[in-house]
Amino acid sequence: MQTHMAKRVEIIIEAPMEGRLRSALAGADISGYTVLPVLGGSGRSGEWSREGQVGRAGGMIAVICIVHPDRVDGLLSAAFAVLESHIGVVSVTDCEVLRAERF
Amino acid sequence: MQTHMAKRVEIIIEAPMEGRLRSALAGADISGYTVLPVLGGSGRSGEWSREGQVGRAGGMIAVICIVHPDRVDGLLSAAFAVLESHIGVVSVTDCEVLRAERF
Amino acid sequence: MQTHMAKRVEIIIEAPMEGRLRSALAGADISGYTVLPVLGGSGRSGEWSREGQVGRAGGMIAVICIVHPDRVDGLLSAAFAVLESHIGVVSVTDCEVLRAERF
Amino acid sequence: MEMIFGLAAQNLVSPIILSFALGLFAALARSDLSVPEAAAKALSLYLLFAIGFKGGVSIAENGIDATLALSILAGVILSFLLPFIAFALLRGMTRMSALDAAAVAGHYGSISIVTFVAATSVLESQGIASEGYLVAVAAAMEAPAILSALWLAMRGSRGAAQVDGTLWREILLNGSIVLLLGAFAIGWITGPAGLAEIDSFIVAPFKGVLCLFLLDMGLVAGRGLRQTRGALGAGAVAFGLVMPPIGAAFGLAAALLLGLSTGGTVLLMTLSASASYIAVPAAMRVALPQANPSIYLTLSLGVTFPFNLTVGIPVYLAVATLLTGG
Amino acid sequence: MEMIFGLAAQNLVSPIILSFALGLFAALARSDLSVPEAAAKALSLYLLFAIGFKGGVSIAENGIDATLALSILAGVILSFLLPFIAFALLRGMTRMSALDAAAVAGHYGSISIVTFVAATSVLESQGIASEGYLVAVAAAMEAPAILSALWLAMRGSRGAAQVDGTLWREILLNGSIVLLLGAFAIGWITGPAGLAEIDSFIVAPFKGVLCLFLLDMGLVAGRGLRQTRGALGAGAVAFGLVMPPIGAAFGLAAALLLGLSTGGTVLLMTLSASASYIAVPAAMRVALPQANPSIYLTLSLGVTFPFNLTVGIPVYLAVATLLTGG
Amino acid sequence: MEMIFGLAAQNLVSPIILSFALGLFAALARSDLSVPEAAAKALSLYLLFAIGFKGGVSIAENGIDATLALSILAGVILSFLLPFIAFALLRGMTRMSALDAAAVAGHYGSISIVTFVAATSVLESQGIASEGYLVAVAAAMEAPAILSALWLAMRGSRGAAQVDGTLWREILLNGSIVLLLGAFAIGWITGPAGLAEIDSFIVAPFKGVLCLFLLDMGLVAGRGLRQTRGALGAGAVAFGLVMPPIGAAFGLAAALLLGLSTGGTVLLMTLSASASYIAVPAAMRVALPQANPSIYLTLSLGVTFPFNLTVGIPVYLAVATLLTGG
Ligand SMILES: Nc1ncnc2c1ncn2[C@@H]1O[C@H](COP(=O)(O)O)[C@@H](O)[C@H]1O
Ligand SMILES: Nc1ncnc2c1ncn2[C@@H]1O[C@H](COP(=O)(O)O)[C@@H](O)[C@H]1O
Ligand SMILES: Nc1ncnc2c1ncn2[C@@H]1O[C@H](COP(=O)(O)O)[C@@H](O)[C@H]1O
Ligand code: NA
Ligand code: NA
Ligand code: NA
Repeated sequence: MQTHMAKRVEIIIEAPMEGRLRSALAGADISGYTVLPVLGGSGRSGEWSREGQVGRAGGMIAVICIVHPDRVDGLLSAAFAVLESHIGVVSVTDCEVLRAERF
Repeated sequence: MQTHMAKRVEIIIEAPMEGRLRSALAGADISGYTVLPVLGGSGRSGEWSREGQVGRAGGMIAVICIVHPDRVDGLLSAAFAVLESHIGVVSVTDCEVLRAERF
Repeated sequence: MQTHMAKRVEIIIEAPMEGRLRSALAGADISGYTVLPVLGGSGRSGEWSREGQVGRAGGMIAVICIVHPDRVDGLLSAAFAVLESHIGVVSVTDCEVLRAERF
Repeated sequence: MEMIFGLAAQNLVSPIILSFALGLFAALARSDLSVPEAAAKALSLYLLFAIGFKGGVSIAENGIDATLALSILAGVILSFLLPFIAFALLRGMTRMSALDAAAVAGHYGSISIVTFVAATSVLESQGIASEGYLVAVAAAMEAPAILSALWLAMRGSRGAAQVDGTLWREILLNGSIVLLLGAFAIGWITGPAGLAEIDSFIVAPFKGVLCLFLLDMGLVAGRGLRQTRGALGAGAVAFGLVMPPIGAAFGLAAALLLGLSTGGTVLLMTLSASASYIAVPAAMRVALPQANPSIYLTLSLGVTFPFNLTVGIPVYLAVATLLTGG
Repeated sequence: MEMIFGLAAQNLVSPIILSFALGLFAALARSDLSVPEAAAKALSLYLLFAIGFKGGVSIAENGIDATLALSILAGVILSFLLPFIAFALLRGMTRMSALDAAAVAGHYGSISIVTFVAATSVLESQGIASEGYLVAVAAAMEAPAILSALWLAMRGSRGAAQVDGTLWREILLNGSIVLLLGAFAIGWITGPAGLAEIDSFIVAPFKGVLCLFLLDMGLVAGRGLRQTRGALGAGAVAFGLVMPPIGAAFGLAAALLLGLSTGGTVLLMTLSASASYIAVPAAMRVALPQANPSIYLTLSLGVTFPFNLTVGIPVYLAVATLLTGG
Repeated sequence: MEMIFGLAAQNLVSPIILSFALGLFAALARSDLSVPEAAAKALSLYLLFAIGFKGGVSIAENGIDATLALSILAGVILSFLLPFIAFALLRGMTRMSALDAAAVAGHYGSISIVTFVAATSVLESQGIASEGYLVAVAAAMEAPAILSALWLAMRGSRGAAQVDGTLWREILLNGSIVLLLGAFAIGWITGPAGLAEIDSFIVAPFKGVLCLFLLDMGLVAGRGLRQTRGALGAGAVAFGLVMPPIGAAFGLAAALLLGLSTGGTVLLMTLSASASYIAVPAAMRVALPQANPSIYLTLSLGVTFPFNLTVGIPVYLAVATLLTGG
């Protein structure tokens, strides 16, 4: 099938920052993304797990955003402004998509 | 370690379509995939979140399917037939796998 | 923005093996990873779903680990030692990251 | 009239309504208060199980008569019929496309079980009895409206609807129908003895659980209203307020024909007045994917549900009391 | 005989069994009815906490005697022993590989706590008392069978089992053992006064919660049966029906030797007859990854569990009543 | 003195404390026992709703007086003030950076609602009444301490704190404040009649639910202690044990000035002594991302919470009884 080049950006970020990231993406005119739950993890700030947690402080989410290659830079700048002093990871992968008009 | 080329297909699709996608994949002889939960997202049809939802209507899932490069086209056609008039996103990424005989 | 090459390793593994995988990663000096929940899937050992399950036996998790390309081999060996005789899937994708000093 | 206002006022200060209002407020004020999805589903399983079970027990106690079958038949007819009225109104009152109008219409033929539960609990606090089999009528009214909606959609544009056997199975065996009817059957089979075994689970805490569930409904409704701000025109909102009393009037007519008790009349009116927000939306996503979900979800959950909860039920109760001489 | 049928019939129409049947039906009919994973786990935490606590309180009330220690010892021996019998039967009745047979055998030496809970609640409705410490016996029976299974597997093929210290810790400290014994200890320490503080949480709603949990068990069992259709041969199914009474017979012998009460005898029979579906499967996934999980999960949850729930428990009760002159 | 020990001993063997201890033990022993996140959140929603509602009903019953407003004012002042004391102590007792010390200090000015709930339930078993509006005081004490913490942090290093309007909305409208105050309002509006409708949900099972919630708290606290082993120095641990009585002393002074009842005095002491583990940590992650979360979470949940639960509350009760002549 006919596919088109795109970029898959994956942002793993603290749950309490979700709203701010959403706003930043909207500000950069990125309106398509999907939020996945995260169970736990490990990093420089130690191991953690969501099990039994009531507050949002100890937890992260993963945001997946597929965009046209031209828009990656805008997206990364927007995300970086939110992430800068926070823990979290951003990765960008080349991918192909169906229905290019969407991205 | 010895790795082999493969493709990672990620399909984000409405939860009520899960059964149909599973059948379509089975029909295209794709028997290996993993379904991830999705918390929320945003797209042309607006923002949404699963929080507190009882019905399946307002929600999506993510299906990850790692296949041999030769089988991507069959997989995409099968997925596309289900997705066509529905909201959802498909992306394909190059990857490497261990144990090639599985894919 | 300035990005750096890295590898995204995705390991889908049985939930009861999570602790062992975590230890193996720690042993290979991989301290950064994120664990995602999995809802269900299909493979050579049949279809499954977490719905309504009480035990951990019938279920998997997905571990995402972003590493410097030089460290992929160590990571794969460590993961493979745990996975060897178990069901599960490992895939490796090229990606780019911000803040290279972290990986 | 005075009685209606009295009842309405009394209804408005019940913990149930206020819990819904709290959820609505929290969502509109953008509080991060939220009920986890799994907890919301668990609450709804509880409510369906409890209401079905109690309905079945009441049949076991009072026996059945011809009215049961006739009531179910009436429910099915109402569910088939009301979407046509809703569709005509929508086409007249709004600029919705035929497709969207058909999808919305399907919701108003079908029912909202939590509205039904809320009505039951108002009846209970007033000490008004009702026919236990109305639970079965509720279940019977869930699906037929979908058929009407799809017919309306297909009439508008051939090929609009994607209907197959799988869809029918999904509709007829959707979780809430199966649990409601299953619990109804269990209640019927085990009767008062069965109820005695589990009543401290399904009777005593029922209203409290309903409060928490309505808190969640308020949160979801409020979030929906916030996120789809602007998706609904004034015409659509007006439809969401006008359609319930019209539906209730049809329900009333049917109840009078059937000779239901005052309580039963209130419940049939409530069922007819209520709009689905679980079964029909899911079916519409599958069968009419082009129809805009924010329209039908917001109308059903954000406009009609609160209307019935606050104004509708007390009015239906007042009217039914007057006309059945209850 | 008549009594057995009477009891069985009575048992079959309890809300508990019917809830399980409803779940089974819904899953086999491919309804989308489902209990969220988190809700199912919460229900099981509740049941473990409640049953453990009540067991502990009963010890606080009645004191302990030598029989407690002997009963636990008997449970441990049964758990070690039964896998060997199960293994021999499996090798005779089916064409299962030694590895699969060993894995299955481990399940039948261990126990299913919800079967135990169901038996408790049958005893309760019959007004039959039992020794509170059988909760501790249940906990003691969870793990030893795993040892036997691993030994059987390793005898067949060296290196088949992957056993290490971590695994032992996981087995002995698995969540259900810790919660059951922990709640038992809390019940014992706080006694009737402690129970009085929380009985409207752990006693009154208990049976109703059990209904919802069994609904979920029915859904999971039915889905398992559907998805593994064909994985089980007739021989394996026959084993799943024959092994419980054999296990129960051993449990009966032990109970008679120990001089347990009628209720205690029923419970020890039930424990011996039941097959694990939480602790052992998880251990087998880790230690015997090549063994096919659909075989042992389907047998345990799809065949033996429903058998014990519907036929087994009433039969064990009838036999125990006869032989202990209860 | 004797009385204090008597009370403490009695408190220690309550199912509530033992449930917490069980969770702590299970986590430290690395059992896989766990409460799903959704279930833990559901339990906390229940507790907030119930405690808020009951507080509101008590106002409806007893009316309000000037003390209500003064008590809220006192709470706000305590919440503003205590972080300064905590900060000074931390800088003296530990080698924490100013930033970390500010973040920790914010937690100790704010409150832990489950500690408050536990104190309520101890009062209840002793038959000691308290002012219902202390629920509102609890809500009022959640946020002001955050302001003090941010001020302390910014004083240390300009630009350290990231504060904006969104953050203020999040803090003031955080879920637990909204639910607590909302339920309080509902209880107040619907009064004893409202309570009668739902008391078998929010009163009878309350303590049992609290047990399960404390089991979860024990699990989370134990896991935190295990995972951050070494992150806390002896000085920090000492602070976590010394700060609660100091906070309680301030709470006591305020209560005596206000002329609160014995029960009310205990509750205000408990609020002042307790440290936040939900609202403040989330605010700190956003506003002071460089502060180390394992320090403040472990101190609050792993040190101060268990201290208050086991030793603190009985001591506060004994002291309050002495000084208010209750
Ligand atoms: N290399 C990595 N790959 C995937 N996830 C990571 C990685 N590093 C950190 N994370 C995630 O980000 C969280 C915070 O990381 P850190 O700031 O290093 O403590 C971790 O708990 C993980 O969930
Ligand atoms: N570019 C994208 N990247 C990731 N997820 C997307 C994207 N666009 C849409 N989605 C997901 O698909 C859903 C429906 O998209 P849409 O059809 O655009 O409303 C959204 O709510 C997201 O969950
Ligand atoms: N090709 C694949 N792509 C993605 N996930 C897979 C794939 N194959 C297997 N899985 C996952 O791994 C589990 C076990 O696979 P298997 O060992 O083939 O039964 C499946 O249930 C899926 O969740
Ligand atoms: Na209707
Ligand atoms: Na057994
Ligand atoms: Na405090």
